[in-house]
Amino acid sequence: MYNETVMDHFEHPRNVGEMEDPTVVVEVGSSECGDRMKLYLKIEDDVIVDVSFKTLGCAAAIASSSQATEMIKGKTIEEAWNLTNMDVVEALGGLPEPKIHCSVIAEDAIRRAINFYRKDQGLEPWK
Amino acid sequence: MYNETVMDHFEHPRNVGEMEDPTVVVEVGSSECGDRMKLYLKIEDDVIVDVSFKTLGCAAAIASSSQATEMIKGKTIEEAWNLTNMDVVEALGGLPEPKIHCSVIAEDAIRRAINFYRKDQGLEPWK
Amino acid sequence: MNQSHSPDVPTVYLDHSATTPTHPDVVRAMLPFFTKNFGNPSSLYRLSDASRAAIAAARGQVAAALGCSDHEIFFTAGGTESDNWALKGMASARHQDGNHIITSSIEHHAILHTCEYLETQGWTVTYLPVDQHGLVDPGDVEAAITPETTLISVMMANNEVGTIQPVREIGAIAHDHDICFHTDAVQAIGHMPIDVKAMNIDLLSLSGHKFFGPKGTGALYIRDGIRLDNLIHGGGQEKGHRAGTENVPGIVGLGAAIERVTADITGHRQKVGALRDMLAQGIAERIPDSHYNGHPEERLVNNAHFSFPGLDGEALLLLLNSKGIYASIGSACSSGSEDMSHVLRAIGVPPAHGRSSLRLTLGDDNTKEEVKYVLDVLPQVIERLREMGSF
Amino acid sequence: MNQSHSPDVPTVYLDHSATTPTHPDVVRAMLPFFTKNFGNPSSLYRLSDASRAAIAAARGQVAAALGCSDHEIFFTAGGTESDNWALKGMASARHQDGNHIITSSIEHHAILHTCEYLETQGWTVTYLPVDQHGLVDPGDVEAAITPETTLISVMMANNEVGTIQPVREIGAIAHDHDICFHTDAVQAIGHMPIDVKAMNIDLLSLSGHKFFGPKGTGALYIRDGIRLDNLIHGGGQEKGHRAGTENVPGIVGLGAAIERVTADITGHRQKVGALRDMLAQGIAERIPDSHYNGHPEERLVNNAHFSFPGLDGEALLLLLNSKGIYASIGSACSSGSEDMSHVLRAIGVPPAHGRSSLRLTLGDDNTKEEVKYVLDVLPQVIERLREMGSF
Ligand SMILES: Cc1ncc(COP(=O)(O)O)c(C=O)c1O
Ligand SMILES: Cc1ncc(COP(=O)(O)O)c(C=O)c1O
Repeated sequence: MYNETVMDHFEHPRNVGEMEDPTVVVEVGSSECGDRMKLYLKIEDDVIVDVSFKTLGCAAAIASSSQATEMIKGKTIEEAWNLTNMDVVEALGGLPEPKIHCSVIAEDAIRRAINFYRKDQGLEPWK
Repeated sequence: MYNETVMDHFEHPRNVGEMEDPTVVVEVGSSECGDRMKLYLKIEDDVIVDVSFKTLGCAAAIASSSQATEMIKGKTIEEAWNLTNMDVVEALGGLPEPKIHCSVIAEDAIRRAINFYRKDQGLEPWK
Repeated sequence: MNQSHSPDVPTVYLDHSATTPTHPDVVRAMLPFFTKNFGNPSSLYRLSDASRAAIAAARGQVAAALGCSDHEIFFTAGGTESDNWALKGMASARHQDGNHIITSSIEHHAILHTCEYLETQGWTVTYLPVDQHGLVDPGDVEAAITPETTLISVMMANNEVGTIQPVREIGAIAHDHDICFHTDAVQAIGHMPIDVKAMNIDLLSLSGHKFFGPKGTGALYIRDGIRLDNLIHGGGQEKGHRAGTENVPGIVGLGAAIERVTADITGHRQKVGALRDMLAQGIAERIPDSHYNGHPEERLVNNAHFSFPGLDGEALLLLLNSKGIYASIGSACSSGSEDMSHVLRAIGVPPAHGRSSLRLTLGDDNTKEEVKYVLDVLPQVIERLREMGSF
Repeated sequence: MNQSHSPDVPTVYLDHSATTPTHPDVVRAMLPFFTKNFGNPSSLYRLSDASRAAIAAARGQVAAALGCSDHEIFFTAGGTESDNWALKGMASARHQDGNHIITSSIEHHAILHTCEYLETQGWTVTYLPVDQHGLVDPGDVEAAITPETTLISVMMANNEVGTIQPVREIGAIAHDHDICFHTDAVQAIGHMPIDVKAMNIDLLSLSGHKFFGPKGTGALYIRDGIRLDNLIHGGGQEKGHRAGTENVPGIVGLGAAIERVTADITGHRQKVGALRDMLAQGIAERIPDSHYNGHPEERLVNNAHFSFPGLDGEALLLLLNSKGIYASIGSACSSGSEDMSHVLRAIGVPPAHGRSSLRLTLGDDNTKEEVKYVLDVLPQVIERLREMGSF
């Protein structure tokens, strides 16, 4: 049902765990299916220098979390903001149709974290 | 579908053919399924000393004809009159339910022949 | 000729329209899915990948044989279920648009009895007549259409006399009137090229065991955009359209069989056509008062159907059986003239011919030698029965 | 433990309620009917004697397993078709007597979706609640009966949590009110003794692939004197009650499988019951915050169903899969809490438990070693997922 890239990210997720001294931490939940994700970002000069996560969710949610964190590591927050869940799905080589929605939680968490950071900096949140 | 006795009578029917000098000949047809049978009897002193038949019909009709002629050969006409199609079916070891009616033609032919004979003798037909 | 029950009697199977043996290659393709790759296709784990992949591959094989897309193929448990689904599912889905169905009077009972059932549920059915060769006149189809007509179902090829219907024309008429067109192609698969798009077919039924596939397998082609109510409700299999755990080995067998039997239809038609012509001509030459039923040209390439007045078809069948020849009768004695096969009645065969009819249907596994054997035996057997029944 | 995909990962199949491999003996029994004894059972000739005899023998095997007469058994293409036939056929046959059906809220979709379909056709359906163990209260059945009730359908054993219903009592209540009683016994065959007469059952569905028989095979028991409309119309097979060329190898396999699996139910219950108890107790001991769902005693002897809050069932399933353990989840993530399995919802499992549930269903082919392996792997996998999902 899942391709090998997805299974690899699911079985060996990257960037899992808590982070000491994060710049920002958010927790998001999907009301649709009860998935939850906690995202830790360390940001220096608007660049995401470190990232980690924890996720309660299905294989698609875990793999998307892992893939998304890989994709924003070392990126500017602007680049990270522009990452959509479909970019993540594409990087994973696709997800089964009914599982696409499970990738939204990572996008959600990243954007929410970036806006927390911007508010902290006294900036307007992006829309 | 048919047992071995039936198949034997069908594949090797007894008493098939025309008869020279029969005492009585009848031809009967079943309106129900279009079977037809011609029966030849040679009767001496009310005893059926010879019998033969021709039948256009299915295996059950042919086997019943064969079996019935065997059963009346050497019998008195009274004995032959009392032979029912179910006696024939029993002697054959049974017929499939939807084929039982195919055995009636032989009983019909025998009774019709006997009454022809009785009329010839100036006797009342039996009922 | 195969080995048979008794050492000196050969076995000549000439009843391919009744059923066919499952081809050894087909059985071989099925076997791993009984014991090894047995996972339920609905299960998420890796064990079931093989089942899912096999079903997808089989769907592709069936689609390729019909000239449609994979997602237009739905697996069923046989031709009868496919026919029932097509008729009841379409009648029900379009009941708001009308309650009239058009079919022919020579369909298989899977169609006719389903139509009769629908009549008890408020539908009206027109059973079109056929000519003496078994052909439906497309003009009759057009004339039978009413504003209430939602479905036309005419078989591709008849199972008794083998007549092939002008399906493409009938389909075009149906589409001109925005009516759904179903065809029962159970007998046609492998014997003629089929292209559902070019032939204007919306729904098509097929059955695995008629083309060296397993019994209890079938498919319904449902053209994209055609909405059909379900016949069998339950789990979400077949994209929610046909419930029930998939018969994985059966589906694999169906796919393997249809690929095999459509691989070289031209070659098949040449080979089996030659055998059939040899058989039919031989019979016409050797057996007096023999009548070839069905259409002289527009007929299944493997079908020969005769009447031999003056005998009973069942008796003929059983004597042939004792000679190792397996064939079929058009109409059983227990039924008699009144119940003569509805097909023979519809083409105007008189009862005396009807009861004496014999259907011989060939397959790729038959040989010239076998046909010669039949041409040897059949005249003797017929003469013997006619002699016994002539007076 | 069997050989598997990669040399160092064993294969432990614990999803027998989803499907079972066809037993090699069963496959062996089926094989001759694909290629050698392939005759259509409806054909008159000798070639078909073997098919006819085989179907008759299989009918006897199924009847013996249920304690009924041979002529009360009708072959279908699976449990889903049997369920559809029982419900639609009975609803239709008795529609003059009433339009009310009683069932439970934890039936398989083959029952529930059929009931929902019947609701669109003018029937009224009562879906009885169950207690926290999944039990239907016979008192509720009695209370739900109206003068319009013509059919009660309650499953013998639940496919998710394994709860066994008081079928005998429910059947008695049905009969007191002259109502027909159907039970879906798809999960029960082989795991408990069944006697349709003693259990007051009028209609019973079963499916071959749940007890080491072939997929795409099933049967419906129809008690003598019960009149059912046909679901599938066409030829005169199954005494005119279920049309379609018989799936002879499948029927043979079904017969062989049910005979095999009912030969020693006591022995099976002892063996599999011990394994299941070892598994359930081991899990309870080793895994904190684990919840055993279903009835503590009145449950299928091979069923263990747990919730492990703090993780997702699908993720658990896939990690187990990578360790060679094949199991099933109670409810898929894509569906989420709203779409949580109707069974878990009906027994009052909270969404967080529902999404983290795992069903382990054993078979005679499982071993103590395998259970030990699962008890080794499962706690690690669960801990890992819980760790990843806890914050
Ligand atoms: C034309 C036609 N339609 C439908 C069927 C039914 O197919 P099955 O018996 O495989 O269900 C048959 C054969 O029996 C057939 O010849
Ligand atoms: C209780 C129950 N009923 C019916 C079915 C349907 O059986 P099948 O999928 O074989 O048609 C199943 C299994 O899928 C089941 O577990």
